[in-house]
Amino acid sequence: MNPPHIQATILIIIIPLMSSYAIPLLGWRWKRSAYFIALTAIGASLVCSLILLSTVLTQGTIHYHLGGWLPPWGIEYVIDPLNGFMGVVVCTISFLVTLSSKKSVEKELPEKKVRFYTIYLLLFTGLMGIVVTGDVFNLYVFLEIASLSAYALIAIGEDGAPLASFNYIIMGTIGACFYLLGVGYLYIVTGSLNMADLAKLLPPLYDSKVVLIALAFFLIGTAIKMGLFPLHVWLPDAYTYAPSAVSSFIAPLMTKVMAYILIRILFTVFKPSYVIEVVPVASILSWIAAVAIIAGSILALAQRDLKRMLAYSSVSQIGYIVLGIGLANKMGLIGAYLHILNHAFMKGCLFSVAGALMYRTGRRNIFQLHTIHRKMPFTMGALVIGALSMIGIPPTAGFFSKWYLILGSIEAQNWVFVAVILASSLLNALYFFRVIENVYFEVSQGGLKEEPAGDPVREVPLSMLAPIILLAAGILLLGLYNERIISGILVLALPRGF
Amino acid sequence: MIVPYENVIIKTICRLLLPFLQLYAIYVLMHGHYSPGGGFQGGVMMGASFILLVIAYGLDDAQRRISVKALTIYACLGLFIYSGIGALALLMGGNYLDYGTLPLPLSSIPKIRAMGILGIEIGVFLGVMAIMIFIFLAIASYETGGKDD
Amino acid sequence: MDIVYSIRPLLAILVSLGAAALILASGRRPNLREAWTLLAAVAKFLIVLSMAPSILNGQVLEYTVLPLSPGISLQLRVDPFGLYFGLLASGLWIATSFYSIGYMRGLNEHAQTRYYFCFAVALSSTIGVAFAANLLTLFLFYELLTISTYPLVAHKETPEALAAGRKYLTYLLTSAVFILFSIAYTYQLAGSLDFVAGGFLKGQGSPETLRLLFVAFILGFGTKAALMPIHEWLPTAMIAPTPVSALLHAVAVVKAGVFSCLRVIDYVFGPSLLSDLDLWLVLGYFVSITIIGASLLALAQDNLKRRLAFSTISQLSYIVLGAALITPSALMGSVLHMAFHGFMKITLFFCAGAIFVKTGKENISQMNGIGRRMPLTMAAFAVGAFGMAGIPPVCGFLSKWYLCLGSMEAREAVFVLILLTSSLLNVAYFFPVVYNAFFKKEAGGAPPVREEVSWWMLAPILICALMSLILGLNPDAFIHFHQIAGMVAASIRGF
Amino acid sequence: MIDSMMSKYNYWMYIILMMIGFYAMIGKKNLIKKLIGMNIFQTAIILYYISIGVKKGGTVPVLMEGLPRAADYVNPLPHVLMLTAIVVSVSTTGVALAVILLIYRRYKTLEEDEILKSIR
Repeated sequence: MNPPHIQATILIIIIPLMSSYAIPLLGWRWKRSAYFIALTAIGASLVCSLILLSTVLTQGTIHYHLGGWLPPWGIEYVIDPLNGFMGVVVCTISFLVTLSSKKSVEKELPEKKVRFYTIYLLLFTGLMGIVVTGDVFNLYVFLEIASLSAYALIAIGEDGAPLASFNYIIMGTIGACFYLLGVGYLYIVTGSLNMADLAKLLPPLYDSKVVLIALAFFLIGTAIKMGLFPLHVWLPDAYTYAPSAVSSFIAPLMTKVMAYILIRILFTVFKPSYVIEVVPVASILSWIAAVAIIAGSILALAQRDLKRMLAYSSVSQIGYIVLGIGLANKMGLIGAYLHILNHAFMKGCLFSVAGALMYRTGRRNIFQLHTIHRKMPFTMGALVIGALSMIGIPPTAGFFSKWYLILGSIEAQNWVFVAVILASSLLNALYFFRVIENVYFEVSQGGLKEEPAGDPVREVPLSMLAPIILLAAGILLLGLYNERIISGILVLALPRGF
Repeated sequence: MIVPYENVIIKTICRLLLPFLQLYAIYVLMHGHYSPGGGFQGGVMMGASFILLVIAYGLDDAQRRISVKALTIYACLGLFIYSGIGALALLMGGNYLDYGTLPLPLSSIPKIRAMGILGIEIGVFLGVMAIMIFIFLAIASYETGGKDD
Repeated sequence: MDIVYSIRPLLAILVSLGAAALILASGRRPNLREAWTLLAAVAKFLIVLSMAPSILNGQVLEYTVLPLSPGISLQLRVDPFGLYFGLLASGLWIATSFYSIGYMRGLNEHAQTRYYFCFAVALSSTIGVAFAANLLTLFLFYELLTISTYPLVAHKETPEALAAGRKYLTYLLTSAVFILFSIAYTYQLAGSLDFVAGGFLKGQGSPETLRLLFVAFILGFGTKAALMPIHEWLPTAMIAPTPVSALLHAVAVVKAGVFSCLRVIDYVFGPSLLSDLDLWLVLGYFVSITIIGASLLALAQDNLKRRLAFSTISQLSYIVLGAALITPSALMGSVLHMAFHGFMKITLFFCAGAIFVKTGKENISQMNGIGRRMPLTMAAFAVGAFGMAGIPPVCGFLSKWYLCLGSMEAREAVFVLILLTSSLLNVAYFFPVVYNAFFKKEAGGAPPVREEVSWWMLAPILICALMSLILGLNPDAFIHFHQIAGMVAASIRGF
Repeated sequence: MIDSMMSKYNYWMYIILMMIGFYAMIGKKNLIKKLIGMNIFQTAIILYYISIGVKKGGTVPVLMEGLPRAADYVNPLPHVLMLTAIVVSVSTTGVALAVILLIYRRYKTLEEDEILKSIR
């Protein structure tokens, strides 16, 4: 019998899962309850994830056998420091974003509130499931739970949202199917689906072509799912047209969790030695990532729509994470892990700000935002902090992930990557300062003073503002305390041999 | 909009067929945990029987028999049974879905496990049935509009 | 050298950050807002001053705030050089604050809250640059300085001001890229980033690598120090309000640039490594081009502020030259020149601003006879101009003397020639201004009326001019600039 | 060569099916056709999984009297996995159909070109 703090492994999933269908039951009578149930469930998951992280850090890896069946036959949930860390990241961001979603959902989707939160919690369940599971097939199931809910959530947006969602369905299904094929190929040669078991069984088979093909399928699948350039085509439309509550939930988390899958596959299922030495997968990935960083930034420069610009910037930032993974040395990986955390905070903050702007002004065009800083000083302050972090100005969080990535690139003696990272921070500066300039300096364009119809523009309500400010403060604190996070958690989360 | 096709043969055959279909669905469910079959298959059959009803008798008639609201409750209830049994095992001190710990008045742990699985299958059955019909109704009634919420 | 742990360096940084928050909070009440500015300025200066006695006794104050990265901390250390810069910046901030209040109210500028906020943040980061104990901490504050001065440069929000702001950011962020690269590479080579008097990079890499690293460092920090040909942002940034120009030129930004250059030359590479790598002479010639070139360009400017800007570019290179010559006297001269140039240049800028506030004139050709309208202002201007040209007894003479001495010690007389030529050019571009102001008739022919600016502005002008004179006569007056500079020169090993 | 290709014919079949589905997803302009392609794609993978579980002479994997050896049964695990995959594919189809309905209601067409034209 397991003590309660071990049971948190499963509670982290079943609390949001059970709540997600409690919502429609209770929602028939009390529409308002949907938001509170969702928030409570995610809050409970957050508590569980914190318990898990502290347990993992003090007592070592947690193995949880679902239904009491031992691995490799039963499904096993494994929490190691990397998992625990990801769990806390996902829960924290989800909690803050959910907190801020109340008003914007009420405004944008007044009739669909109940179902919105049902699917929303399912998405969260899927993401958490991906994070905690230690079984490659179970991961596929959770991947599809998360993806399906994401498709549905994106489709309820405006304008081109259904089409964006459909393209996402097509691309996402291709990605998931490739992942499934990878699982199948590994199953043929090993007869196992458990990650730890696979890691034990695979090394003698590293010469086999089947294993190589399985790895290739895994890579293509996860690359599509996380929108790695040039497989990112679904991402900008999906993020742009999704309702603001959805884009500020999906943008910071979805792609990060997919990057986590990549890390798991490369460094847990396969040994680092395989992906670095036997097959140069890591270096291929890092070169693709370098292209992604530059291409994403350049595409972001060409956008006039704030959300679309942020989406392309996500494409570029995914490149950073993959670059760190591909560098496959200690500093590079730390940079990648830290960037998962930092980018989740930055994108959460920036997309929430975009949502706040939509809520009050209905505008997304960055050239129509003059004088808005007088009406919404705190929101715009958060925008500035998020933008500075994206550019990589110390002491914001974004600087430090960049710092470790540069150190990793130098350690790998790869000067092209150093140049790419540095050049991309300049490109980031170009497009983010364009926004800041438009927000803060009104005289420049002659000023666009007329108010949007309806309510006068003012600061967003507290339930939206507080998460934005917390996320912005988080960016600063993560920057200042990044060393604690690294030496306390991330160093332990590195794969063996680093 | 699916309107009833006024044909006595179809309606009659349908009426004759339905009970057997549904009975077979329940049979598949009940034997699911120790022979081929199970909650999902049974649920799909159960759902299919209602779809047949819709095709033969039209959408309005079917919706009078089973409303969207009831379907939602069935779906949620099914999933609730599933995860509820799992969580009950958790409360009894086992791992999630560890049926062996369920407080059933049976002689041996394998028997308890079998009963636990049956409970799970019933949950799946209800959920799948409701969702199948739900998807069909949602897609079939799109022309009436406003149902995409 | 005993190390004393003290929180005072952190307090010196936080006091103006706290003030910045208070300024934002009291944006609707101008009097309160400006009271915070003044209070923070005085408090900051007193805190920095309170550290002076221990430093003069040979101690070093240290404070570790938190670890930034494995092996690197956000660490503050007040050594003589840091204290020197800290004293200079915080001292001149008081003058600039008073002047700002007069200037901004005199012109009834918009967005004053943002202005004072950014000013306070900029000063915090300047002090942070001064007290940084390692390269990463320095870089952190250096970047904050860039970001916080950007709204000041673009303050007017006209298309030209915005363009200037963009140019400012483009230059400085691009240079930051070089700095970041060099810092990361230094860390990779040496495993440490802590400043050590006399350098810590010796023997840590092949000469080619170290040369490349040095070039990257100078390209990075040299942009803020406005070395030619990467100086272009500075004249363009003259579009900013005059107190900002004063801040950029005399107090914070460019001085942070040269300060960082000196830190790199003497505390990262060290004189002996520089002479091993044969880099010092190259750097000397490189900055000599700036010294002469900027002076020549200054001759061609009609806008007074632009002329002052090119003068600054030229004078900053004096400081870098002094460090490049790697002799104790030259270093002494360069450290002294940092402060002295600060006092003289701030006087000149304040005068230019005063003229603009009172008469709206910006061009030198319009300033005939202005000395009769504003005798005190123009007298102060004359003091500054004399100092720039290195004429005793104004303090500019003293630092130039040390620089010449240093070039002789380094057995490179050509630099003496360059310094003297530049002085001559200084005479050529400053004296006509003074002459025209006092001895030519005003264009309109109306009898000149005495109309000085308000005392908010006039007092800082006069005090700074007076300080330039006093420091020239007794360089140890009040705040022991001479003694501290001596300590800095003595602390560097490896000449 | 031919022998080794023929002995693995199930792989060839699934690859051919998969490519047909892939072509429809990428090449077709009609959204429903894309969806059908997606279904073919998923079915190909399901077939592949089922085929790897097959054993010559194996029987239904339910424990029976007189057949004590595991080798007498086909491998049940791929089937179980595919049961899940089928559920996933059904749900994906459901969501996709719902989205297609939304698109149709908004643009009154299912041809991608025309939709893109009307968006601009």
